[in-house]
Amino acid sequence: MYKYILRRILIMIPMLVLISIIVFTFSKLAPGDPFTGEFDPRITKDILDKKRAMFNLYDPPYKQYLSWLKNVLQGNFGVSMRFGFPVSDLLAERIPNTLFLAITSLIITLIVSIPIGIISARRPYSLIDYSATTFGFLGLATPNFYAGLIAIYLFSIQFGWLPAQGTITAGADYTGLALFWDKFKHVIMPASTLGLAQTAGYMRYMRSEMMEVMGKDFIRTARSKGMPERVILYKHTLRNALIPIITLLGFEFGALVAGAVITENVFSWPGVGTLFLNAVINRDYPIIMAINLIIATMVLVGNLLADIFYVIVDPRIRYD
Amino acid sequence: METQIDTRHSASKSLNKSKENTPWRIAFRKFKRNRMAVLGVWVLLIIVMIGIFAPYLTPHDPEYADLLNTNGKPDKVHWLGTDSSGRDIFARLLYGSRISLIIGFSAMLFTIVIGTILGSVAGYYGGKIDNIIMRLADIQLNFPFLLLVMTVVAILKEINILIFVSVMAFVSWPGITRIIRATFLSLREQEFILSARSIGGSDFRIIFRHMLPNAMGPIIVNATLFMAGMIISESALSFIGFGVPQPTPTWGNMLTEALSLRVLQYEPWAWIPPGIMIVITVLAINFIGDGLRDALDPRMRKS
Amino acid sequence: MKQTVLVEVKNLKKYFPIKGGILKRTIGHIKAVDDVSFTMYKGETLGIVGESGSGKSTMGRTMIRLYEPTEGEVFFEGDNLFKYSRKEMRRVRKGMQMVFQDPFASLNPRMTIAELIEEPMVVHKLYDRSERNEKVKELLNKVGLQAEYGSLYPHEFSGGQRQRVGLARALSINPKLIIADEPVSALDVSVQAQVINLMKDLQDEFELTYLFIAHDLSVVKHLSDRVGVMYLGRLVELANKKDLYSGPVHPYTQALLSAVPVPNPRLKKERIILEGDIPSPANPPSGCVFHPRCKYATDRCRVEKPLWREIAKDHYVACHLVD
Amino acid sequence: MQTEPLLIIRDLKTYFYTDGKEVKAVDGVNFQIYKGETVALVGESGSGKSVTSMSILRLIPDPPGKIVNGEIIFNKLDLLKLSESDINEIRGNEISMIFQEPMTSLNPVFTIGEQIMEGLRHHHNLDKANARKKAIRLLQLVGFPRAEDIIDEYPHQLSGGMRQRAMIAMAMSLEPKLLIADEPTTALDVTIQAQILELMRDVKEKFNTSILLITHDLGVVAEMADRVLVMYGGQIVEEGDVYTIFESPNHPYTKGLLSSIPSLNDDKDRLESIEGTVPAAHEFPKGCRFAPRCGEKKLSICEEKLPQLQEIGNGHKVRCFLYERVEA
Amino acid sequence: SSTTTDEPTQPDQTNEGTTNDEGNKEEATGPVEGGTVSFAMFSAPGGIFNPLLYEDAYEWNVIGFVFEALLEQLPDLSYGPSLAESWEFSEDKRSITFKLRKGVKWHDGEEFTADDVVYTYTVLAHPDYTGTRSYIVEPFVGFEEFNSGETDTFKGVEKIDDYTVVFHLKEAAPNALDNINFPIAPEHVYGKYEVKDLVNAPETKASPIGTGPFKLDKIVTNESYELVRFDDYWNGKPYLDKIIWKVINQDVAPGLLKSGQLDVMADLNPSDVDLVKNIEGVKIWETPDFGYQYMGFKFGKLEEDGSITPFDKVYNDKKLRQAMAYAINRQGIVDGLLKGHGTVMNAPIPPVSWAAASPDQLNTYPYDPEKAKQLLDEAGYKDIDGDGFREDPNGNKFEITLDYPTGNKVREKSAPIIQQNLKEVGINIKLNAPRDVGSHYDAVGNDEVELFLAGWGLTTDPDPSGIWKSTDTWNFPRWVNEESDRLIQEGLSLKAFDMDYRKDVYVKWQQLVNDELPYIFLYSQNSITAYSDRIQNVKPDAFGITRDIHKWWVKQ
Ligand SMILES: Nc1ncnc2c1ncn2[C@@H]1O[C@H](COP(=O)(O)OP(=O)(O)OP(=O)(O)O)[C@@H](O)[C@H]1O
Ligand SMILES: Nc1ncnc2c1ncn2[C@@H]1O[C@H](COP(=O)(O)OP(=O)(O)OP(=O)(O)O)[C@@H](O)[C@H]1O
Ligand SMILES: [Mg+2]
Ligand SMILES: [Mg+2]
Repeated sequence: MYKYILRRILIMIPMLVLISIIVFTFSKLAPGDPFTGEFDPRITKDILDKKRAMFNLYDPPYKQYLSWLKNVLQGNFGVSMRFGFPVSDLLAERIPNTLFLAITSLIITLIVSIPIGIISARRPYSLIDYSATTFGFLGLATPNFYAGLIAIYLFSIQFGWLPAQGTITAGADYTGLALFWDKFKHVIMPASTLGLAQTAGYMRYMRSEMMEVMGKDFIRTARSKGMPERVILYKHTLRNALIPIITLLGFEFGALVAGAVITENVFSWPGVGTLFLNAVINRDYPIIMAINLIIATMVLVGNLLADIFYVIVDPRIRYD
Repeated sequence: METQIDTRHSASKSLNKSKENTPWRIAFRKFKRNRMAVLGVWVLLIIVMIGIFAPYLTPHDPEYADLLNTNGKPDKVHWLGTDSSGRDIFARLLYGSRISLIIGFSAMLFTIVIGTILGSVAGYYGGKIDNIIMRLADIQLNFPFLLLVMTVVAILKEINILIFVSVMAFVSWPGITRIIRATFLSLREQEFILSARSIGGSDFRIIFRHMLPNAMGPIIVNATLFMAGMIISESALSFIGFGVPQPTPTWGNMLTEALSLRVLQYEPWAWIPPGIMIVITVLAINFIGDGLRDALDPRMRKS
Repeated sequence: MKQTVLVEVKNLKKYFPIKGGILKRTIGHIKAVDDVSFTMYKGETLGIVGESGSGKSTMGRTMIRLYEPTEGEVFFEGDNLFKYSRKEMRRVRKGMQMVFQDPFASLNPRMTIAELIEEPMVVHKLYDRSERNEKVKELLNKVGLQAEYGSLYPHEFSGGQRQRVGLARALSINPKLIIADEPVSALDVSVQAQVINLMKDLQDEFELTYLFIAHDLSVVKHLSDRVGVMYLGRLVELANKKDLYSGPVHPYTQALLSAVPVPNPRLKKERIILEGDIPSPANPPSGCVFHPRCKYATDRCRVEKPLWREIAKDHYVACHLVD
Repeated sequence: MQTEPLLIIRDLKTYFYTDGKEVKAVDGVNFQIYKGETVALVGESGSGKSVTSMSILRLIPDPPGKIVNGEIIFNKLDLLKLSESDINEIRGNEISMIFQEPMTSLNPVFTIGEQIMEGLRHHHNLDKANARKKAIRLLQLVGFPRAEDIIDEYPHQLSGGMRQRAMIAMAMSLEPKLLIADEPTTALDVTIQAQILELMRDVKEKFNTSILLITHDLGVVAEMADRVLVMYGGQIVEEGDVYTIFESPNHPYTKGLLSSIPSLNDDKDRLESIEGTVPAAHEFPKGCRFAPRCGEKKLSICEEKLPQLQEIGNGHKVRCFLYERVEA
Repeated sequence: SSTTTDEPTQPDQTNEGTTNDEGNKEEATGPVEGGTVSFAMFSAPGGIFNPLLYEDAYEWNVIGFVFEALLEQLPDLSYGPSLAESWEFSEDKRSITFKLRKGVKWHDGEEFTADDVVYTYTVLAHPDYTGTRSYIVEPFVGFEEFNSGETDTFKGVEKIDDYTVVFHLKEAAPNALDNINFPIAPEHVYGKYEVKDLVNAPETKASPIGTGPFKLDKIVTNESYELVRFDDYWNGKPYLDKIIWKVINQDVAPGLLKSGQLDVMADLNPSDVDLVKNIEGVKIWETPDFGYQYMGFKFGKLEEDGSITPFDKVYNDKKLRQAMAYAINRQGIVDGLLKGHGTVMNAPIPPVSWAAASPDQLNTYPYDPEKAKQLLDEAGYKDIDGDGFREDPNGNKFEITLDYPTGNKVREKSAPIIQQNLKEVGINIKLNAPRDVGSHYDAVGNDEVELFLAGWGLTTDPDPSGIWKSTDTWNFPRWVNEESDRLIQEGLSLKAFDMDYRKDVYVKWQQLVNDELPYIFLYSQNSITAYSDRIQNVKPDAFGITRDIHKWWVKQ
């Protein structure tokens, strides 16, 4: 197992290199550079050229890439051309926020979708099932920026229950439990909107997975042993139904981070999504590269984690 | 086991109604029994009609900006008011169904074509080709969709619907490819494929005559769901400024154009209609997809 | 009776790679067929029995190159099949056809019966359209189905009827050899007999040669002239039906025969109950593959592979005990 | 030899409702099982064997299935009238089942031990350690020399035969009075089948359990059964002790069946065969369900009316007009 | 000189503004101490809170209350004292002597002295300086020598004593003060660092030390920035306890204003004004802006060697350009898209500037399609083939491509309207899909477009050099006109120290541009601020509402 994980991690390296080459090519293909949009006429071309030279923008692209790669191998993601700060500092500010958002979203998704999925699988074509289905489809069909806006309108402005923007209350200086509660109130709305489609999807998926497993022979075996319904549902069925869900989860992370671009925008959530959006617009390629690399790594690690979880829930799978 | 039993009713009985018993017709009958799916078809049909006959349904040009009447309230002339550039929202809604459906449909078609070709080649031949295609897909899957579209759109000098759609297809082929490959992989082991090979059938024949028709189920189902997803994606891209540019109306950019709390609260006519159209269309397509899944899924043949 | 040789299989091997790890590298082999040699004569039925996973299907498929062999040669009417290019091979397939075990999976559900039966003729560009139609009707009649059934789809048929369609399809291009891979195993008992009878009739009429694969020893006995027994990818015994059933030599054949339940409540026969389970073909036991379950096994059996020898006329066996 | 039936089934009807069709999977089945005897239920695929057996423990999936009529009296209790929790007390405890597919009948994500112990702990309130001890004993009983290891292994680590033995250990763990074995060896190889049948005989002797053995292999029937029930089209068409059925079968279907099996011992050139196919359960003929396939002796009434199961002597019952003593 | 509009700039402009509630009714109770005011900004600051290095307007939002310059620009655009009590030009106008204010304390208690001034301007000229503001000191004597490393000291700034500093300029310039006024950084804090490391100094990223009324106290990065009052502020202890800048989505902000989660919001969307106006307890302050939007024509290509190769385009014909100006409903755009919160522009100096030509001095090109058609007919552009579009005088089809960037929503919306307007008079415009700002200006800068939309944000001085001289990099149209160049030069001459003379020159220049139309000037959008009436003592002016923020107080 450990050897397997190690191998998987090693194999990520060439993948990441390839990804970085592609991203680099893309960002070099895009016209302009971070200084194109900055044309304060008092800032003469010479000043800009000096800055461009500072970032080696006049080197041939392959050289730029190689020096970037060399730096990354030494753990240095370079300096943002736009902000002048080390990219790693910028990311360190934002990644925790995005992770917090994404993980909360994932938790909400699971907390909501799995039980509802189970209930609708247990009573298919019941009122609950139909309501869940309707909600599910609505969730799938509502663009999440709109869901976010409507949520802000309702819960923040009309009812005043939840804060609309940011991660914590500015100037409140909460500590301990109050801080936690404050953060929770801030994250709940963006996290739910971010996970809206996922929640809906998982719910449908859970339902069909549960129904499928319920039809399996071994459930009949468990029934024939006189196991109560509760045991059959939560022990025998659920564990099997969760297996494919876990695979999905592995892929989910990348999607969440991508979706975060939009949600972060609506909720002014200071995460990597908005940073990335701006970096793309500004051609701040050290940031683009770093974020892509990190997302790719997260996706790869997500897949790896999914595989590891897989082993935990499904004894049929063994890696060695 | 049940499969056997169900089909055991003697062939002679069904002789006279043979034309009704092609596998497609059976699926069709099953589909017809799914009320939500049929409703979905009707709704979609109506929306398509709206798109086709838009010029006859409204006298307004959806791109004509009347600067004297921006953010107008609904009235007898502009049934749903006007947008911030003074364009008739109702007209944009009607014409928008054209563009949104065209985008959804052609992005889906592009993707399906790429996905089917790559997926079937990978699934049928396996080995090195499979490995290469799947590695590519893995790498591609590592770029979240939105991020990739953003990057690609930023590079391109010009965006029109065709290019937009190609970009969407270009970044979304891996999902479909995987599904089709998986279908082909499992089909490849089926005895009827071996049988086709044992009579000396060529690869071409096997892929097109035997495998593809049997893979149509998953392909169609995924195609519908994918189309729904594309309509949503277009609106999301519009939101971050990478969608189909104005003045071309799409539901997505209509929705984002009307994106502010003011509009949300005081000008519901500007956002509810495109919002509802997106939701209804996506719902309809999803229901159709669901219905198709049930109708085409061989596992469901039991009953 | 001296007969002409139709097929000669020499040292046929088929290993499936076991892929593992993320690189999908080959980390081992399933020795599905491991050094098998035998001869088939024109017009005979050679039965192959053996337990599940012993490599019967793989052998049948590799013989006609549905799987590329790992090693060995197969001569069909004197020509080495493995020398042909893929394209030539497609042409040669005319002479050898296959009937599959699962009547539900072996017919393309999206084609009509007529299309299915016609397809081999289309592939080999035989006859024109109307001739083919005629031929399809004729074949349907031959296998005992009404000609009108041609326009129906497989799902509208019962298992027995489908197996008939499978036979008609195989017969449509006048093959010399038919490999029947458990053609009746999936059928109901009362229908099984219909198909077996039909196969016999067709053999007589078309001078077919059958390789008849099954795990039901009584069915094999009924249909075959000679019978081979497979165990873990190898042939352990091959002989005339009479010799094999009345005087099995290999301990495995003996156990197999004794294990068959006989539909006679009064006959309480003495069983050889084998210990243990069949090992995995991925790492077969050393020496004689049967030795872990063989109560006569000696030290020699554990280390030395027994040779495939003719111990009596037309009676081959691979066992150290018969020296 | 028998005194009092352990299980009595009266006029059991189990129907399925799918696609607007009514499928009469089991349509008026009557029989008894006595203590300590092995009753074989034979019949072709789709004849309703499994549905009959699953009806006993009320394992019919509802929807689409429903037991529409009948009584299932076990130990003077009508199982069909019990509450869900009461029937759970019977299941596994008094009556247990093993199924045809050893590959899919065990939950792949739990160890063999967990699955055996689950029943023990639930029904007998054993603690973990005792349940484990008992499970190991059971595994040894079904012929696992390394029971201590096997108990912690997962189903996929075992071969088909081993899984079926584990299933038997599980079924016997609570020493049930009745064991229902639905085609327990169909998926297994002959040599392994021999092991399992041997084991079932052992176990039966040890616990004096009655067995309802479902199979379509007449060889297995001849070997194992005391009494035989032959099913066709959702009904029992013939019933009798094993010798009667094999030596003097009366129903044309039973006869046909017996003569269509190739035997190791005789060398017929052609097999007798029953023409036609088994009718689908939703389109039975109006009269006798075997009538369309029945050979020479068919009477005109056969196509008109459904014959009743009649006793024609010493526990031998047949559902055929040829043997109907009292014309209805 | 000028800056781009594509980033909001720090407001430095003037002129009368309007509020919806004229005059602040002072509460009878008088000012009380304490309270917090929260400001909204729509994008997170980059995070360089150092006056020497900051890059974007959002950063300035935060440190604008922390740092102060030598001079303060007054509502009438003239300069008044701040850290410098007085200043004096030499005879030749090439030296300026600043007398610094005594007793000014940095936030850490240190005394502000001439060393800080010298330090600030020396860093800007330093060879290792990583920021972009070296242009401030470029006009200083000795810049080149110091910047190239030839000399160790910067001769341009000279400390006379602790409270006297002299700036030496290479040339006299009437707009010198405007060019050189710059926030002063403390030497005792930043002097510890090598110039090249300044960007990573802790005092750059957080806890900057300034002389202003508020200290930056707490940062929740990219989210909120909390300033607390500086008790020893030289101009009097501020009343407010805290000012919090919050990063907030622009679409959501008006709602938060309503729910009281926000007190001040600048850059209100014109279409939201009516909504916000109706919110109880919210006031609106609206003032014209120096920035403007335009549609430019590309006349040529700027070559590597600095020369310009002219293009041969239909729109080289002045009549065509003028016809286009008549054809575009610019007032309609202001009324429809800006809801009237803006003005139509006709020349490159916005009406709010003291140097602006009055409307009667210019051709205002009112919306007049008929006039446009007439001009086009006269110039020989006629629809010959009857497709509704005019052909050029040679009878060839013509089509002009219009490029525009995303980002500014109103500008984005105006592009299709321009196309539609021009179509109505028979001019065929091909609208390229909008591109993000970077790509757009890359294409514009590389002269790869025909028509393009863009905008300028200007500082208060009317000097157009930088964007209007033929050789300027930012002369996007590549418009070459000797007369224009001459007038621009004249505007900076010694004579131009006379304001009236200078204005005359600029009026002439505006008339020239107004006639030649290398741009079609579109509109100037007002800047609109909404703020809570909880805040007392607000003195709105052309620069917004934050002047004398230390005198603000809130009703508890
Ligand atoms: N395509 C394949 N890839 C990998 N392994 C295979 C493949 N086909 C068969 N095998 C393996 O080869 C061995 C022999 O299989 P084969 O199907 O030939 O056995 P068989 O005797 O026909 O069994 P059965 O009676 O179950 O059909 C088995 O262990 C099987 O798992
Ligand atoms: N879940 C179900 N839904 C619908 N019909 C069913 C279901 N289960 C069984 N049936 C029907 O009941 C009839 C009897 O099936 P049953 O499984 O009892 O046959 P069997 O005799 O056990 O056959 P086999 O030998 O194949 O196991 C069949 O016609 C089948 O179609
Ligand atoms: Mg096989
Ligand atoms: Mg059954």
